Amino acid sequence: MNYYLALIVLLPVLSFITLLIFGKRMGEKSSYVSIAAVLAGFALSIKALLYVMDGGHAKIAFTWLSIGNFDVTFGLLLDELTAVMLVVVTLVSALVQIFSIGYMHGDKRIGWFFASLSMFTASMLLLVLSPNFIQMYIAWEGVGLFSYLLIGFWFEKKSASDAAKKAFLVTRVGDLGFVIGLILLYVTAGTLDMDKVFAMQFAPVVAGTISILIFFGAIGKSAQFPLHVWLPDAMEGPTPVSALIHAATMVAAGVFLVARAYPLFEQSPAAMQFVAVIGTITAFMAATIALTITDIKRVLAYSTVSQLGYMMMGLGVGAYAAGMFHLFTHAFFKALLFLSAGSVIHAVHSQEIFDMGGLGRKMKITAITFTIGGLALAGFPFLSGFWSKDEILLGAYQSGHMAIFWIGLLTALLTAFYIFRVVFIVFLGKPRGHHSEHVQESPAVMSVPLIIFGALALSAGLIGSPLTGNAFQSFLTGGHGAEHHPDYMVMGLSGAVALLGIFAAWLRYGTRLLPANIISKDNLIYKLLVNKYYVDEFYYKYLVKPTHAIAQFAYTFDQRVIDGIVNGVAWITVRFGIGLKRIQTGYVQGYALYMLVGLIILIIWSCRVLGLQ
Amino acid sequence: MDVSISLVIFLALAAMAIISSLMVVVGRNLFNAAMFLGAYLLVIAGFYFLLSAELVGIMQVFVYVGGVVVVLLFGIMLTSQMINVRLVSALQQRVLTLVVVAALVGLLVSIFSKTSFYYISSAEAPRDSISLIGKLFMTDYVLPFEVISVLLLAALIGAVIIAREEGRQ
Amino acid sequence: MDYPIITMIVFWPLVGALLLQLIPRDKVNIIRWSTLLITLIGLAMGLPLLSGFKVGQTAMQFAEKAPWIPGIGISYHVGLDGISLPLFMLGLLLVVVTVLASWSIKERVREYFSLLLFLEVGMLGVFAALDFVLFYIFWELVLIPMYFIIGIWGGRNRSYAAVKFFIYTLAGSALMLVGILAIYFTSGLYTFDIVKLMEVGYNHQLATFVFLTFFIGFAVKVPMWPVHTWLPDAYVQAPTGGSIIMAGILSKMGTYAFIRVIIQVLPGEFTRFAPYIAVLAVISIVYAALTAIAQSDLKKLVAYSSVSHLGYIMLGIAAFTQVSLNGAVLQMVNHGLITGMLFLLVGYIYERTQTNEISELGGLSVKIPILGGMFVFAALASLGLPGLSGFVGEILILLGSYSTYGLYTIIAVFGLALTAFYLIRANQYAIFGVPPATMGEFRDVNGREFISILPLILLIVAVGVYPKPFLQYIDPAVNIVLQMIRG
Amino acid sequence: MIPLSYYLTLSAILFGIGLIGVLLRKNAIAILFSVEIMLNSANLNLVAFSKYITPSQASGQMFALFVMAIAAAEVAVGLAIILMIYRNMQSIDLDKLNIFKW
Repeated sequence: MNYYLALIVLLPVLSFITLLIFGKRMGEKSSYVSIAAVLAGFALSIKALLYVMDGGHAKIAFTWLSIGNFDVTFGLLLDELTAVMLVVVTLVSALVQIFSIGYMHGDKRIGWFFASLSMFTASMLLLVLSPNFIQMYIAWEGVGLFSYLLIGFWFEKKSASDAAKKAFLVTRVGDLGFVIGLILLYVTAGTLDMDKVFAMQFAPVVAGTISILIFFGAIGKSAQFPLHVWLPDAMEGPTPVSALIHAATMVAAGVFLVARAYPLFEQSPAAMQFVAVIGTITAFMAATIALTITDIKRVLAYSTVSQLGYMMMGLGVGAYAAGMFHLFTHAFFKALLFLSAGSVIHAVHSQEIFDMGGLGRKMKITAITFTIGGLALAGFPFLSGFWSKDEILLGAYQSGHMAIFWIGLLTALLTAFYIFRVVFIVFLGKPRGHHSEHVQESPAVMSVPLIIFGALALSAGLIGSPLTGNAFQSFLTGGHGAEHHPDYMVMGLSGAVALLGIFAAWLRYGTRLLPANIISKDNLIYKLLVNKYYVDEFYYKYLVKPTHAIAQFAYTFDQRVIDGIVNGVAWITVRFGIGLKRIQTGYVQGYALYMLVGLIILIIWSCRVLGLQ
Repeated sequence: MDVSISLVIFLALAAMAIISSLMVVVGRNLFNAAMFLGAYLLVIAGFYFLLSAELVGIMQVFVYVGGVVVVLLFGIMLTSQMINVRLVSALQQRVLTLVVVAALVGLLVSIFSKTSFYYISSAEAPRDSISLIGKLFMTDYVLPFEVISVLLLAALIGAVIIAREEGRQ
Repeated sequence: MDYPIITMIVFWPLVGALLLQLIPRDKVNIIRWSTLLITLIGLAMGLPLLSGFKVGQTAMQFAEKAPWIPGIGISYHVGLDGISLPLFMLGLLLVVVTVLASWSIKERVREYFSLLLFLEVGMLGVFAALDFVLFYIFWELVLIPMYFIIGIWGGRNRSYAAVKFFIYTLAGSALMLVGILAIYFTSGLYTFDIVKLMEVGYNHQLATFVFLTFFIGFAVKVPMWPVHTWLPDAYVQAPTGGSIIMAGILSKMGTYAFIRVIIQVLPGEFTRFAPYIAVLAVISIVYAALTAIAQSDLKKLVAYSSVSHLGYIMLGIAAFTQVSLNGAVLQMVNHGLITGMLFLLVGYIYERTQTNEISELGGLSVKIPILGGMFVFAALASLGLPGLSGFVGEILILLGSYSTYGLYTIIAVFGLALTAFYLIRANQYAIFGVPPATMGEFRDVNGREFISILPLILLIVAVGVYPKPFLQYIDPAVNIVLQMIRG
Repeated sequence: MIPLSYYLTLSAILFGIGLIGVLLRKNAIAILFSVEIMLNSANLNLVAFSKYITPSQASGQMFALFVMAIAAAEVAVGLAIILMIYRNMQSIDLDKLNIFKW
């Protein structure tokens, strides 16, 4: 079994190396190498999942580095959580890469695109499989690196390279918390191996600080409240990248981290509370912003931020399995939404929803898949989104976090509203602007993955729903605590909220019944939402600008003061030299006089010394 | 009684020495200065006789008055115009030098007056110093005697080479 | 080892330099290839050192001791241990890389390469010397060729930079000489032998004074915060080869001397002043990172970034825990490789675009994709991207220093963010983005340049992916150093 | 009998006068004159000591003789130098000889 695990990770790495060397020459064909690697990986991860389902665990370990009594062992660890993530990552990565054959067709650096996609998948798999916090951190940054390279894939575009820079730096800030957390963990626990750490019992306050610091890493990577600014800009990257990285896998890494370090988090209720609150704030805030966005990909970006908030909320309120289940389903329908958005953009060559209109008639498959994705996201009853979101709300309800429960419900309503706002604008009504006139359906290679994702979006929810006795949750939590009786009241409520949202959206955008200017442009709340709560401006004004100012001050200080002192010393010595120079008057008898004075002083001094005086 | 006579002679000689040396230092005319230098040297020779150092006195007359003064005269004639040579530098320079020299002389005199020299009573009869000096030259001071001859030779050649007119590259 | 291997390696470049003089001045290519051959032979002679090195042994290995001026107790005593061996090998490697990088030197080529070989003797000597006088001689020996390299082949105001570099470092080492003599006279042993002084330790009431002289002398060389202003000028004005050597190895002489001389000979004083060193180290980190952000000149940016990285190494040393010291020594090697590579690439970019100004660069990866890609790789390694060697060193230093200086480590971690900020910014403006219209066409990396960069990349990845083999050399030596402090 | 201190004071005074001559005269040869004066005052001192302190050995007189020899050599070389300076600079006025000026 260990052999397969190693293979899952190594295959994409091999494809990366081959593409790195031969990528340019292979051009379009390079996609076959990386897709083959990922599909093989998918098959192996299914095998791993089956192996784990009948109770097997696996662990490979080798000492990566040892200093005195501190040794760091790397390796691969397989348990339920990993198995689930393996399947999700490999499947989504495979489908997205198939999709991008069509999407990226004709791009001259397609070799490099597939190389970095496969290496991204490899580091994501490594992250999921790592048994040691340092190895996880290495994979964590590896994932961040390739997201940086892929966002900035079209680096000729200034906005793309800016977005890449922003993404890397913001996640890096988050990672600082993670590093400090690791240092604290090392100092208190003496080791960074996960199984040893989880076996230890820490004082709540220590466990609390460590887990909150580690959670900072998750905030950065999963674009939670304070550090969410980079994800919407990351849409500058190609759509398949957004689908794979910024919907399904990388952003989920933060949630995975919290899930993986759950034993640590559980030891301090304060940390759990913190996670839940941050999750809720992010969910609600992102949902509100999504209402006003006109760029189709950015709407989906904010929706991802909001759904991630949901997952964090789930984990925070103690519904560990529900959070992971939502991650599982979200990966599929969000990837579906992104890819269908991609095929729309591919056809219309614009991302503005108001340039699109009435595409439903011409792009049948994309329209259907997008709607399915929308329904799943909105939590339309009996679809995957509905079950996973319901589980989280149930978790919040049962654990008594009533405030979080009601905000969650409100967010679900907003989610339904903003996604169907996009659906109605883009697919119904008459075509706006010249873009959407001559539009035809995307080629098969792009629509097949859409269909597969559509099927998954429909069915994935069933696994964890009460109908099948919450099989997913019991698998994850090893049986105990999953068989809670289905609470029809919460289920009914969340279903009703979803329908209400869709209906409101239909009223507003579908039928023009409600007048366009219900919310006038200059209304305060509207302005607040359009400017995304001014978070970007705040950061720029109170973080970026002062850093530059301090940097400039430090440089001038360095130039003026310290260099000044150094050059000053040189200047003084020169001055001193010039001063002394004056004595050489050239007046010969003057020298004789100096000698004479010297003589006299000498005589006087010697008299005193010899005591003659 | 004879003490007072030698004192009178001493004072006379001392006065003449001081006057002649002042004239050399202050004299406007270089030639006159040279003449006064010769007079000064003779007075010093007189002192030597007074101090019953006959050989030194004679040597003084021969070497200094005969040799050195004549050579200096040659120097004057070869190098510069005789009369109204600008002698002394600016007032401020002069005052400063006078002050310093006076300080030095005062200092020396005060030291002499303080130190009690160990007198040998003058009663000892002065033996003829010439034969003594001759013996000393050949016994204790033979090395310096040889060295001084080498030195004089070197000075002689050196002076000739330095002041040579033609033949220098 | 029966034959004196270290002496042979150290003085072999000297022989090489003399051989160079036989080649007529205008045969430029022959000179270049023969210098490359000489340095390669030097490297080859160094390899048996690695295989012959007995990992666990505590005493100095390959030691050679011969009376030199017995009257005063000066002996020619050389040897290597776990800390000096990696730096010794780094020196050998970087010189080969520098020779490859100096192909663009056009005028007075023979003098340049003989000075470079002369410099190599000095460098290797410092790491191998175990006698204070010998140590001091090699320490000074390095200054002269470096002065000429900056002064003659440097950039626009090279003479200012060369003079500043020379006098600054000379003043530092003059102080060091005072310290050495103070130890000699007051230690009661009347010997300059470092190993003997190590065993005895030196705790005379003059110890604080001696510590200060050594501290300033080495701080100038590292450089640490207040005495670092010679670095930007010297690194920027020096030719590519000069900057690589200075950044790669000369700064390591300072940090190495900190461990060898200050910790091992003056342990008592070191523990007393360690917090102050840590403070200066942290200031260097943050201060240099901030100044790097304000830079518009790529080479100056790399220079300031190297001051910041050296700050980390000093923090690791000042924390003197087992993990942090290991991290510091490993980071010394990493910094040599990474900053060496950065200067190498900046040099190659300068050779093509004739400018270091970031605003005038831009879009390099469109024009010269391979070189651009490598620069991105080097920048990422420099900001400590996990999986590359920079990260391993930094994480060890941070993990190790926390237990001694909690707050300083946190600040150092924030330093990481600043480092990421200016390096990514440099990447984005210089490498990515749209190439300015004025930029002409350039050839991409040719064979020679690629070979000069390849060893660095391989080593950076090797140390990053699997640091265990490298650390097993360093760990036992660090153990001995720590016993000095605790013992 | 004239006390020794009289001689000493006299020679000190003469020495001072010679010194003034050296320091103030502008003509090189005049300086040589003054140097001669100083030397002789020293000789006087030596001979006086020889008479009063060591009448038996007359070492003072020996000294005086040697000083005279050296003085002669000194004048010779001094004059040669002055002649050369005169030839080069057509003047031996001391103020012009300031090539050492910075």
